[in-house]
Amino acid sequence: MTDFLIYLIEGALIGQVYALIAMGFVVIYRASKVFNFAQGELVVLGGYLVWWMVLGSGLPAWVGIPLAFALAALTGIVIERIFFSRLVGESLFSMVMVTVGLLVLLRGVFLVIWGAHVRPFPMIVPMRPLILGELFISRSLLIGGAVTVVAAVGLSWFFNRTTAGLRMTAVAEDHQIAMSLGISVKRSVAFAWMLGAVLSTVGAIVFLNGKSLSFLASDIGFAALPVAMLAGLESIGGLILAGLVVGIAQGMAAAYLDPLLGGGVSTVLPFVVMILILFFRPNGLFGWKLIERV
Amino acid sequence: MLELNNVEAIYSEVILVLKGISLHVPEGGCVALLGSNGAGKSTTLKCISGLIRPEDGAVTGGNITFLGKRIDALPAEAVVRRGLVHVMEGRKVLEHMTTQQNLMVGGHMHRDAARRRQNLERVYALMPPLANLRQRTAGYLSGGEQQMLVIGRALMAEPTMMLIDEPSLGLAPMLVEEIYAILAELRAHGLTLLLVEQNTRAALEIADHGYVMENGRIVMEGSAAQLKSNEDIREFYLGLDQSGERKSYRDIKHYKRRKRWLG
Amino acid sequence: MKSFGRTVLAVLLAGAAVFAWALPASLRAAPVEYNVAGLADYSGPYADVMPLISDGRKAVFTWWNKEVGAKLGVQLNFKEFDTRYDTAQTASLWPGVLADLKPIMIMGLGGPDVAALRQRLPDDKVPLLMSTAAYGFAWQPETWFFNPRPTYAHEAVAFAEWYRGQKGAKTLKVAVISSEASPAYIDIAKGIEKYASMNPTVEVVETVYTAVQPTDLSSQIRRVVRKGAEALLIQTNTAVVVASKRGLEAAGQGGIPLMMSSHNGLAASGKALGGLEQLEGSFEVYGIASPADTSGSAYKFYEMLRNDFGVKAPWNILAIQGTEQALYSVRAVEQAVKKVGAANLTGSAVREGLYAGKIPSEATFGFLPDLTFTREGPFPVRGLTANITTVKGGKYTLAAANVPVPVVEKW
Amino acid sequence: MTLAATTTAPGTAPPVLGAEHMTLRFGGVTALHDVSLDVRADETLAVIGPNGAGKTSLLNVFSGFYHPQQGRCFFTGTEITGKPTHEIAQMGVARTFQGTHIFAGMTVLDNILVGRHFHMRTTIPQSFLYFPWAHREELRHREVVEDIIDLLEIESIRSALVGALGYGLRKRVDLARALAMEPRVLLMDEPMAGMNTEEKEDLARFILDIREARHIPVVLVEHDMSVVMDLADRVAVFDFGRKIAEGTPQQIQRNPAVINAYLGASA
Amino acid sequence: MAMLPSGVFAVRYAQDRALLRTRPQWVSLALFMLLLALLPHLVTPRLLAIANLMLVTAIVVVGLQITLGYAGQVNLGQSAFMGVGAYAAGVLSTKWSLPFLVTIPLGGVAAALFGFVFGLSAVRIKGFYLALTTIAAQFIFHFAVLNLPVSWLGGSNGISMHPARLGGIEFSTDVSIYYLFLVSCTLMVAGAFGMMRSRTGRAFIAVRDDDVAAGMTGIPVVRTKAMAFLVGAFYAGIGGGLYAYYIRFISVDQFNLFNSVWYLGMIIVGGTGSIVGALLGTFLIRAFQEVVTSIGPLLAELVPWLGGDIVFASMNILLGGLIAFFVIVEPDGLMHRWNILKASYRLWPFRY
Repeated sequence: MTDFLIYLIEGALIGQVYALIAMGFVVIYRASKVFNFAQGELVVLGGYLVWWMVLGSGLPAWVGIPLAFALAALTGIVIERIFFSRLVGESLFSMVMVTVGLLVLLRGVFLVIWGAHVRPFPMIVPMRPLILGELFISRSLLIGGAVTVVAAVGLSWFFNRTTAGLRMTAVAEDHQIAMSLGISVKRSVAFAWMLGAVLSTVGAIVFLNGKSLSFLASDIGFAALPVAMLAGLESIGGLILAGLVVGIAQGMAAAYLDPLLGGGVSTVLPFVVMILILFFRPNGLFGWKLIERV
Repeated sequence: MLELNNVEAIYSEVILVLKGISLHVPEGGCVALLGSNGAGKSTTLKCISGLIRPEDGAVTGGNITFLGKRIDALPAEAVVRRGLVHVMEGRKVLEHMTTQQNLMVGGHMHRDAARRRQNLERVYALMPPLANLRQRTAGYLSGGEQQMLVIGRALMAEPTMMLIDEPSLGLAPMLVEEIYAILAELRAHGLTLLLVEQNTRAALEIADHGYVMENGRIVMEGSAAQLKSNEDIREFYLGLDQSGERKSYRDIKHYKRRKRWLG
Repeated sequence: MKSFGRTVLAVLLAGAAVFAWALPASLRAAPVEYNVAGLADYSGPYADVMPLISDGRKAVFTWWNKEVGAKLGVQLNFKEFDTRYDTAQTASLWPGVLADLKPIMIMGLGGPDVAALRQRLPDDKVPLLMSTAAYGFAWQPETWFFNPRPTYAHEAVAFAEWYRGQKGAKTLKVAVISSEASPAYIDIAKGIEKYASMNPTVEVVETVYTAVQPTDLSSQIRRVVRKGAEALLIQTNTAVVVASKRGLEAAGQGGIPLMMSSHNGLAASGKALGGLEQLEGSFEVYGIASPADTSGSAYKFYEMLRNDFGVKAPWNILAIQGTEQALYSVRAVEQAVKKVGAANLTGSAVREGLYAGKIPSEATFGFLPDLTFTREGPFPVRGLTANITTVKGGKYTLAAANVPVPVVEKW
Repeated sequence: MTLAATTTAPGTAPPVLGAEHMTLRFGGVTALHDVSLDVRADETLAVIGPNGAGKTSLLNVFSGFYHPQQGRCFFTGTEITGKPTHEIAQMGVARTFQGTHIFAGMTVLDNILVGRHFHMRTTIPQSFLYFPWAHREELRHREVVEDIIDLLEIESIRSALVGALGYGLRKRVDLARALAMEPRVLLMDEPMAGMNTEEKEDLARFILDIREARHIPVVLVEHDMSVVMDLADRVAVFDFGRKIAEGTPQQIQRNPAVINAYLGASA
Repeated sequence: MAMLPSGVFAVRYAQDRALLRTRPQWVSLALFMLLLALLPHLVTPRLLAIANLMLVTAIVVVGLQITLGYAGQVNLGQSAFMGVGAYAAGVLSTKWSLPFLVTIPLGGVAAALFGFVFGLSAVRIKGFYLALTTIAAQFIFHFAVLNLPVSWLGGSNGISMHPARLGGIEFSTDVSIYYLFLVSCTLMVAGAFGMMRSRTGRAFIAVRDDDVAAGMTGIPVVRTKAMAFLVGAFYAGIGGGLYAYYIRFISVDQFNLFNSVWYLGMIIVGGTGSIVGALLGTFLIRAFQEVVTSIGPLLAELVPWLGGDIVFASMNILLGGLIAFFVIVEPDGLMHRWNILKASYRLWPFRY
């Protein structure tokens, strides 16, 4: 029973880490309608920046981390400047395809700047588990979960209630309409990438805390994908629930199915769950429904 | 107020759609742009508002001035900030947002929340049906409601001039009246209008001046009264026969008299 | 298209350089020249370590040409090709290499090379010599690819048996941390399981399948610890070592040792953890010289290469891998020359040279144990040993040398 | 007055398309409320009403895009309620669209050929080999298409990309595509919207031709009352999802309920 | 075929439908095919090996073009579909000793069925959501191969194969493989042209441009979308089967998500909705990859102060940059540029 509880809680918390990673992805989609294939690279970018500012330069964490956020935001803007500013008005497909190029390109940039070797990631959050009777709960996961919930609530409010947020929502609806209303799509896309990069850095901190970092860590981008899809690409609040579903399913599979079947059921299960749920709710749990008119 | 001088525009680097358009809209005036489909009316509006560039088009010649300043090189959002809004055809609401969110987005450039509120109330007062639909998802509104919403949304920007494309398209006769009543009221409050419209009758009711476009050129221009009495306009745009009676669609002959513009 | 211009320029420059380099070679007379192709990964997952491996390979060939080849009348020209660690890339490269270079052997780097070439080599008649451990799925008779080491599973159980002996226990309970990211990792786990199923001395409490990227393993680790695992066998990558270590710490079981292999060893994993001392009491095991050993003949040979042949790579496991690979290759060439003469070397001859008899450990300066290749498999099936290295008192030290590799049934 | 009228009085033939007590709801909104309506084989039936009255919903139900919660639809005696759109289309219900629902990436010719899709038999493997069945079939259907191109006077734009055409021409291609299906009833959703008088005249002429030459009954949803009055044999009026009146154009024009709900004072 | 030199008019419908309508077009195609036929005698073995890989890739990418460019269904599982074809061909030839003339088409069929299953999800799922469910195909393929009993698909052991054989010919040399691939590729490309200009292709485009209107024009939308996946996956399967006979050793890691991304890149560079574009994209990206592989080590040798790792890492930057560059400068792909060129050529000397 205790085991079951631990698996449940831990699965739920890991799901929130996925949700946090997926959030960087949804934010970019939600403010620019661009589906970012290079999300995993953004997380790695955040990871390297944190490493660089904290371990690399030897700054204390409370100085280094804000600096890393600032650099991430800057990189987001640079990405928009170089890759997207000229594409405003082109088909959305083109913009999405640029992110495919970005995926390969960023990888190369990381290799040039930081090399390919695996390096330690600083321990920003204490690793020591929280012990409640027989329950062991990872403190870093717990903090990560809290961060995820706070970020989700905050961003939901931002996108639905504030003028700036509504502006971006309008861009996500339709670039042309947004432009006709005097909204700068470029600026919105730039902000999206800025926010996406910063969120990915937060995700990197929670995800990589005390572990290791190399350019290959970008796999997390695809691992977090089912969470984003389940929530619905437009829904930030929905990520929490989707994270719970995916995390718990995966946790249970890792605990009970993997040893039984002798294989990595837990790695495919999120995708299977995703397809099954999408079949009944084709826009995820909370995504925008397609309004078809004839 | 708005001046187009010999404007040329192309799409996809090769297709020339506007071949030297010149027109003039006086302050507080209402000008109608008439012409058949594909004549380049919508493109003209897009050239003015800057929305042509995102469609792989470009203004390649001539100049456009608004309030005495060149605007043909400005990005679309800068044009809006100068007080010139473009209401596109096809009732382009932001589908997944509520009525109120749509309106709030329209007034996004005003930092002052109180002012936005005030504008919002003004729009609701002008178009009472919208007030009852505040929390409805815009994509599910009816055609007439959506047309009101896009006009209301444009008003939230506090424009001095509005370009409006086919406001009566696909609307029931009563709604056409309603929409034109709203436009007339806006005019009365001093809003300058440039109107693209197929419904020539309705357009010439409200406009004081009109231009007729064919094949990317302006082929005729005149005051509303002049246009209304022009024989070609009467036949081809108002559907009247020589005696001023409405022709029946049943009586159309299978050979046709073609337009002969002298412009 | 500025980059294209630069590319063209680079190609032209390169061509000129190759020409200039080839010209004096053709003017020289004496030794018979043969080519050796090196498969490398300069733009894939092993790009960071490639220069270190390559350094060892190149230096050995230069040394050998001067010291041994000159006497035998043979010169081996070594040339590298980038495969990006990708099967399709190797496949598209190889026909060109074969035609242009007509190599008598290939220095391979990893699994994709074997995958791409294993069916071709018997036709092309060129042996592929690896530096890595072998895999169960490639354990077939009459191969054209060769590993100087047994399989990873062999090396792991050699450690398990040794560690059991150290503890004086009857049975050692281990957990295998594997992954489905690569079929190779599954193969390793299967080999260890096979050994455990036939020998009561080693028990696998569970094989954990996980991602090979940073991930949270605490619940899995806690589970295997509760099942009584006394050591964790990890031959995937450093990220998993780090995650497992953190998992052990979270479970309050920092004392349970990890066992790693050459490609994710103590040094690399220590770096990834942020300090070698964190791996106190953990082990790495492989059938080649240990970098912890700086007194043996291998280190002396390395110093000689560094002093006289311009090796820049530091004394580490990667330099050892490159050196080891080249060393047993040149010894195979020597045995082939003995058989067919300096003028008649071919790929087949080199392969026969490998089979010709024992390559004693001294011949490879202790980089490798005694190697006796037979036609039973791609690696010497019998008589291999492994070295076990550990961290003791924060220092990287040799724990045991020449531990016998037990017999593992094919799986 | 019309040629059709001189032979037999319109609206006396048996119904081809019909709805019986049909109710359609979306969430809380009732788009159609207990609607019964017949379309006869020899008439042009106009459907008018304010925006949101359920006219387009009616067409959508007829073409199978929406499925009513209650009531049934019939086409030539067969029940079609709940059938998928393509099956209903293949039975002979063709339609044109409000706005442009046209295949922008194809030429005019290919767009119209799409209308021939279900009349063609070439399978995927046959088209993979292309020769000679596929080729012959293509040519056979090409002739049918050319007739329609002649009828609608779009010869000159035959091989133009539809995406590059103006609105009026696109609507004509839309009609051509519907005709290529050789329909037994044609549903037209606001064909005149966005057209000027001249274009409307052209289209009206085509509709009359279609009625006369091809004897296809037409259901016309339209806001332009002069078009409705001139072309329709019968008019049905909708408001808030209900059919509030039905009759000849003249009757409808005088109906006070219709004037109130739809036409407004000036009409 | 809308763009023709002026002065060329079709007199008969058959003529109007022909793909090539002028003598120069015929002559250039004939010359091109002749060049391809003589290629093994003109180029080095390395270039021939590259050509072999290009031909296989071209089949796979043309398949993706059908699914993505014509039917508008983004597919990120093309590499997995290729893997299914390879495994099917491998199992059939090793376990059942079937000749390759049978195993390759059956490999295509197996992949087509696998693709069809994912295509069926198009019943409910649309747009990006659909695109991303195809990523799942990649994971499920990987999982299935590794976790099904080893005796079925070889599991982690992979499958070793014998060379393809036809009568007395054994396709084990690069030259013989080249001709096998050239014939297969020509057939598949010709087939793609055939399909895309008949009712099948029109249905695909109709569903892409407007699926609602397509349905009301009598096209079964769901079935057409699923068919688009089926046809595209069939191409991938054929490519996979040929690839299997080329490498003669199949393992699951040869068919990874990254390859799917590269195939997508090839479509982007060449342009969507054009078979020639798919071929062009395949050629360019593959050629660029090979150039990078070839000059990388040389550059590292020649410019030692740059440091090898930097040279090689920057190759990734170049490759990624190439895709991004093409999208930014030519969002509709190279074929679009070509069409614009042709259009302006027709108008010459007038600009418009």
